[in-house]
Amino acid sequence: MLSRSRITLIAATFVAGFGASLAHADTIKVGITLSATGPAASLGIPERNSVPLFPKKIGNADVQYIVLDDGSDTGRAVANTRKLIDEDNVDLIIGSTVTPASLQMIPVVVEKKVPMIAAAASGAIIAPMDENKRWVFKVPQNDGLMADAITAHMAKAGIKTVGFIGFNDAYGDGWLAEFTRSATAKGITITTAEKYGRADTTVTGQILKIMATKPQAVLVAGSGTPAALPAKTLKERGYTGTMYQTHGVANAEFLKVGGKDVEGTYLPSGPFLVADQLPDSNPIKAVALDYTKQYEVVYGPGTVSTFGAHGMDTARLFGAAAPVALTHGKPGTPEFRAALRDALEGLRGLVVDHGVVNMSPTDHNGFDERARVMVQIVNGAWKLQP
Amino acid sequence: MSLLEARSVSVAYRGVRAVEAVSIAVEHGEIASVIGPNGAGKTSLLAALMGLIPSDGAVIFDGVDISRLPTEARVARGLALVPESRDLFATMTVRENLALGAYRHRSEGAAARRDAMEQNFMLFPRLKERVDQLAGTLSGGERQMLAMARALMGRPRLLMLDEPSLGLAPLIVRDIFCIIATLRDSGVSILLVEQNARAALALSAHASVLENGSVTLSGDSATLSADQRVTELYLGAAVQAV
Amino acid sequence: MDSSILLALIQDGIVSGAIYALLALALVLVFAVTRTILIPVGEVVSFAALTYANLDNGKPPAVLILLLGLGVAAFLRGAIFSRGRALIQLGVETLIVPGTIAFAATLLAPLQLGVAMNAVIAIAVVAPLCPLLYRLAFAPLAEASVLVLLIAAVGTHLAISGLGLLVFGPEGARGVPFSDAVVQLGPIIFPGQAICVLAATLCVMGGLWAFFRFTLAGAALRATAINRRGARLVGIPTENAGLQAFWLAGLIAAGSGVLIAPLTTVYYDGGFLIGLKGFVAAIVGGLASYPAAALAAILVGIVESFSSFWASAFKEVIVFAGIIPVLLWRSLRHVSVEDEE
Amino acid sequence: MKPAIWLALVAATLVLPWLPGLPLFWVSLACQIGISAIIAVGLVVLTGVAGMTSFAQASLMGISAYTTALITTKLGISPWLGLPAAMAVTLVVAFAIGSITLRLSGHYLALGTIAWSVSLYYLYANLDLVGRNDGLTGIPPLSLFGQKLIDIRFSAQIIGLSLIGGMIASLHLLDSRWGRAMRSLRGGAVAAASVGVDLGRARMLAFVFAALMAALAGWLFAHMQRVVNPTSFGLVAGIQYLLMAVMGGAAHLPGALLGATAVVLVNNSLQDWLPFLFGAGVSAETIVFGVALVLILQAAPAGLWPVIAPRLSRSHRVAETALTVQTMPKLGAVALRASGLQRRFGGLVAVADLSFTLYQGELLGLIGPNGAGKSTSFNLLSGADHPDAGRVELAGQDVTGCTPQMMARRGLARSFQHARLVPSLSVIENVALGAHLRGHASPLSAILRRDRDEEAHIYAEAARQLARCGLADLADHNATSLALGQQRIVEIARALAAGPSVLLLDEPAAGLRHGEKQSLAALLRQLRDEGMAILLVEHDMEFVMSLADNLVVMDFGTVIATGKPSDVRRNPAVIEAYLGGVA
Repeated sequence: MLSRSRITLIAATFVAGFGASLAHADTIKVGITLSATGPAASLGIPERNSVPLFPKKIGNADVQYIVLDDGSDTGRAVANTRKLIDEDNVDLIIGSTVTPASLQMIPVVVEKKVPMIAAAASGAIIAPMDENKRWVFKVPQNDGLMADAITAHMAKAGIKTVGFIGFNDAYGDGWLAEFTRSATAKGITITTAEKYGRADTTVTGQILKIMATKPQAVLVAGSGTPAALPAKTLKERGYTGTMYQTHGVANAEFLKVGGKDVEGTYLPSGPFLVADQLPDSNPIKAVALDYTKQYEVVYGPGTVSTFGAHGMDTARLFGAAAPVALTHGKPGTPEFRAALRDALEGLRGLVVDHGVVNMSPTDHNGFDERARVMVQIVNGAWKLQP
Repeated sequence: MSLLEARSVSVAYRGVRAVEAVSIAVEHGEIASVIGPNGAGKTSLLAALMGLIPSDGAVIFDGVDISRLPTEARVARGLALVPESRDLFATMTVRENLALGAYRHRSEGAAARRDAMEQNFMLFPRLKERVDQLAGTLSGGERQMLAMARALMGRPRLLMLDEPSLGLAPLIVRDIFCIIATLRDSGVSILLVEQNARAALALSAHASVLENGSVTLSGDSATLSADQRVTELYLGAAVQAV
Repeated sequence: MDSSILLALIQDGIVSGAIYALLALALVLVFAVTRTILIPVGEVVSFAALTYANLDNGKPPAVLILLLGLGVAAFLRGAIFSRGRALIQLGVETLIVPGTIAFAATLLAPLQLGVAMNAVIAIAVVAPLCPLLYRLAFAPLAEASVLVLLIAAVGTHLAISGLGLLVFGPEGARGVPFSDAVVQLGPIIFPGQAICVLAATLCVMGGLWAFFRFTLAGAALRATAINRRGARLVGIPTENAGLQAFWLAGLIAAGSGVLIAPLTTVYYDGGFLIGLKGFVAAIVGGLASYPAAALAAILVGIVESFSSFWASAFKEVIVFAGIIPVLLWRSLRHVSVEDEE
Repeated sequence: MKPAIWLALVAATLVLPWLPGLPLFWVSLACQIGISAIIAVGLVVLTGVAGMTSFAQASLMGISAYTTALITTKLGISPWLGLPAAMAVTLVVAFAIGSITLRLSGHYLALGTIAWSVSLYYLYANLDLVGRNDGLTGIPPLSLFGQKLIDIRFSAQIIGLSLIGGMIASLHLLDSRWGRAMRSLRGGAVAAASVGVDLGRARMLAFVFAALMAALAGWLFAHMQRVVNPTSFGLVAGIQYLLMAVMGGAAHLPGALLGATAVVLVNNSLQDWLPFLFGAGVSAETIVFGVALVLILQAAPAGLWPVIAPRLSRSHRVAETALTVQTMPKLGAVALRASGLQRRFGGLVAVADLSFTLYQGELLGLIGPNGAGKSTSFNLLSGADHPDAGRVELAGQDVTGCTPQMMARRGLARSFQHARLVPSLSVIENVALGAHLRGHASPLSAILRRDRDEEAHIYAEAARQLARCGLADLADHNATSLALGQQRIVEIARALAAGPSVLLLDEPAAGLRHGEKQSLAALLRQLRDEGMAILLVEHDMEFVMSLADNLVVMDFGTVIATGKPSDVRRNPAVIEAYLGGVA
């Protein structure tokens, strides 16, 4: 199964790379650049792993996916984008995994008038909407949406003071900005905002600083296993307040590394993370479980992650918009690309792994509250909070 | 059979042939010398004999072809070189330098090393005074002595000396040449490479003249000393004091 | 800031500093003998930490593939140039030793013999990577300039960290502490692991000091570092000296990796920054003096700890900008007439 | 290179991107290569030529990119005005960074640049002014006559022209008196200082020049990408540029382009064919790239360029007339006077008490047994070392504590016991380095080629001194290919090219053949007769006895005898101490 999907992919790459002119007229080419190596690899790898599950045919048109790795590096992401557009003549760009890379890709896709679906989180990629960002869409939930979920939860729990510690990169930055905005609106005070590095071996200094300000709760804004270190240090130093994490930690490795130190932690997440706990009435449940099943057939039980689901969602947007676009022009033409962009912007009520999408000219993410849930870590597992 | 025989040794260095098909021999228990002006290829020849730089041709030591062996294997067979640059371990003490000189006998233990050291101090009494001083702080003459003593610690069968008199005051040069003679008398075979042709010819039994990478003259030293070409070319430049 | 925070920060800084100190020692050693700035030392730390952390799942360590692969590659590369006894030695070092280690590790890992055994296995399977890298990448460049060796080290780092991603995956892991004991001294808490780190650092330092000071093998290594030609002339096989230095560095770095594995989450590429700080300490210590490097490492750890308390966003700025005056002071004190190439 | 070749290159740059049928992606690769190559050109000057390893070029590039991004987005100024602004800001910052960092030597310097690189990265990432980690977006593209040059082919043209400009500027700079000074930093710094080259300025010049190259690249980058954020300017990027320069051949300008091309193309093509080898799910690019890098370095440690191209010898226009002969001070005037010099090293007294006077037109020999303190004395007199007590006067002025550069400015020149020639310069260039202080052209005028007449005169002077020393036919040889004795003579020629009135020679006869010694003696006599004051430290008794007018004999750091050679030879103290009674 795995090998066959690889072969398909390789064949697609081959045709794309060496025989652009040979390609069938009704072939939609999709260029993908993801961070399969480098600091964001833990997000990029499951995203890339979802590619073999993407639709191979849309209507009568074949779809070719050309996957490149940008190593979490902006320069390579931009070069990949140019390569995909100029060399492979793709109709859609998917990527990248990280925000800075995605931001730098925007001028290229705008110049070439090729729509782009980013798999990075920051709201800055699609907002404020302007002439350039018209061409850009984004699948992960805006940080703001998630931040609002946390502050709402805090307000309900009567938490008035929060200490913040986040990555010293675009992810931590974006979260600090959104969380500050949301907390201020709810009258929650941020006692101190600390930064740490993904590869830091100790955060004792930051944690001591936070604990000196005596907050009722602490929010850790990091992604993947590195987000466990502040939690561990907090426990080690005897912190007893409530702990929050962000949706960036939603994978199995985090639970494993965090162990008992992250027990009881709250975090917002896409509903995908707890799809099996959703009520059957929730339309997301069926979509999400379907993807989970497909993914785990290929990669083994327990391997699926929310990041892979973001990857899948890019294909779901594309899969829904492409049939509309095909009625407006042949793949490979400017008309088709413009139509694809318009169709993406016109998506309404589309159910994806992480929520329900309602695009609009001002909102190219399209998620509402249905795209987030609060989750608590209970007994080393994710537990949906009512 | 000669102790050391170099057969048609050539060295190419950065595309320039520094040594061209040189053949020399050192007999058991004698001093052989190679004389020649600076840049003639003397140092390259010694480096090739020692295996420090790649070379063509054959080097036979005590009947065995050693020309493919690495330097440490040649040292283990009893070759030793005191290079022009001394190559001491500058930030180690005199004692440590000497101890490392006996590296090839490292299995013999510390006591044997101490005895060997004492023997060397008889030849070079000044080193004994400075035994705990760092090698880098020694004067030029003392460094030369230490370099020789370090080589002798390995109890070599053939000692090769590259310009032992270079940069030394006449008084010390005289001492050094005395020591070389003493060593010969104690049974060490010596290959002496010198610019100071007069001194070298006076000491050695056989000699070769190296010019532009080739041997132009060779024979026993007495004959060479009388050779008019040698006299004109080199003896005019020799240090007067010896 | 009260005194308990102050003490906690100092303690935290010393523990980080101890790890940097170990790496600084390894870097100084390798540089002194081979003039190579061993950037991949960070990967060795990461790999050992990840291997140690993963050993509690009872499976043979994944890094064995890398060990055997590099061994075969080193053998093939070396086999072109060596024959006879050298070839046998090469075969032993690149095939038999890694093979035996791999065999033993495969046998022992599932038995779950406890943290001490896991630590030994992790060090035993990761440390030999270092000498294999020496054979593959650096020994053929022994005569090249420091700059070229540095770039070769960068290349090695890239290749090895890429392999690390394949072997270990992108996510971090964390090891079981050696000791759960907590020693309370007045207001300061000393977790058992921190004490282990400090004790191990002191032992390694003492051991290295004794090795270099009192053994002929140690003296030979130092001699090679001081004057390579001189070392060859007294019969020291200097290529082996490079190999020895890489062996020692591998052991030290792998040991450091095992030491930090329980302290923090380690990633396949997480060692780079740790190695960089060890490098900072090594250079501040002059790339020659072991005690100075160790002291500088502790200093870096403490500065880092305090700046993460006061201005965490600018921690790296403070640490790295802060070393410039120190460098200036060192550079002015150590007047070199001619820059080394 | 000939102007025609440059013109052809310019024409090619303007035409090639618009070639019909040329895949656009190739053009964008060329842009990437071009921008990298511009930085690598700077690194060739800084690292390959001047021997200073820098990891901070990407950070300096960032300063320029952020500057132009800020003023064009926030102030709405034309991107074209962004260039001078970005260059100016980078210049100031580079100067500030350089004045702190360039005092570092060797590995300290390399680490210093790492420190700047990491620090600046986190500064960019945490400053609101430059948009923190997300950076600045919406940077306008370059425009011409109101037309936005958004097409990548315009970018390719502009980048290509910039690269050509940068290469020409580098070539011109390297082929000038400052170029020689920068080359001397690698392996010949001490010698250069002895003829008055201001090493600090030469280092700063190389650093600032490389920074300006990075600035040019940064400006192009900002307006081509139209988005900037810190990730492009971190340590990893800095390492990447250094890697390009080293892989291409850090000592050669074309190596910069070659290295950039190789790295970009290899990276790009790996993406194409690696999936066929390892399957699409494996990211093996960094692995293969790392292995390839190591293998290439093992095959070609000096980089790729020297493998594919032979070493070109630089040709120089030589004027009819040399530099004007400088007037010598009056015959018999005091040239150099040492009084009561003392120098200790720890407990060891190297020089206890040294006093003597050297007059114009005198040849004075300084002799003594090994360890008598001759070398230390020589260093004290030439400014390489400073006395603990006592006084050195040069032409009546107190110069105690002066640096070698200051000594050179006051007319003193020296040779070295171990010949110190600049390895990357030819024989005549080494001699021309000696005339550094006699030229006045600034680096800028060198870049603009306004220094040609002066250079021709300097080369004429160098040729004259070489001929005088009997080495005219070796002028274009590589300095290090000469025999040791000849290298010593080149040093004397270099010292003479400085136009000195006092000449200090450290064992010039060591390693010379008999005939060579005789011609050296003849040259020294001639110089003395022209009024030069010469101090000769020598071991070769015969040589010095027959040559010197007067002798100073030292032992244990003190003067034990002075006088005419014939008297000294008979002095019992000298015989005892020096010759051990054998002479």
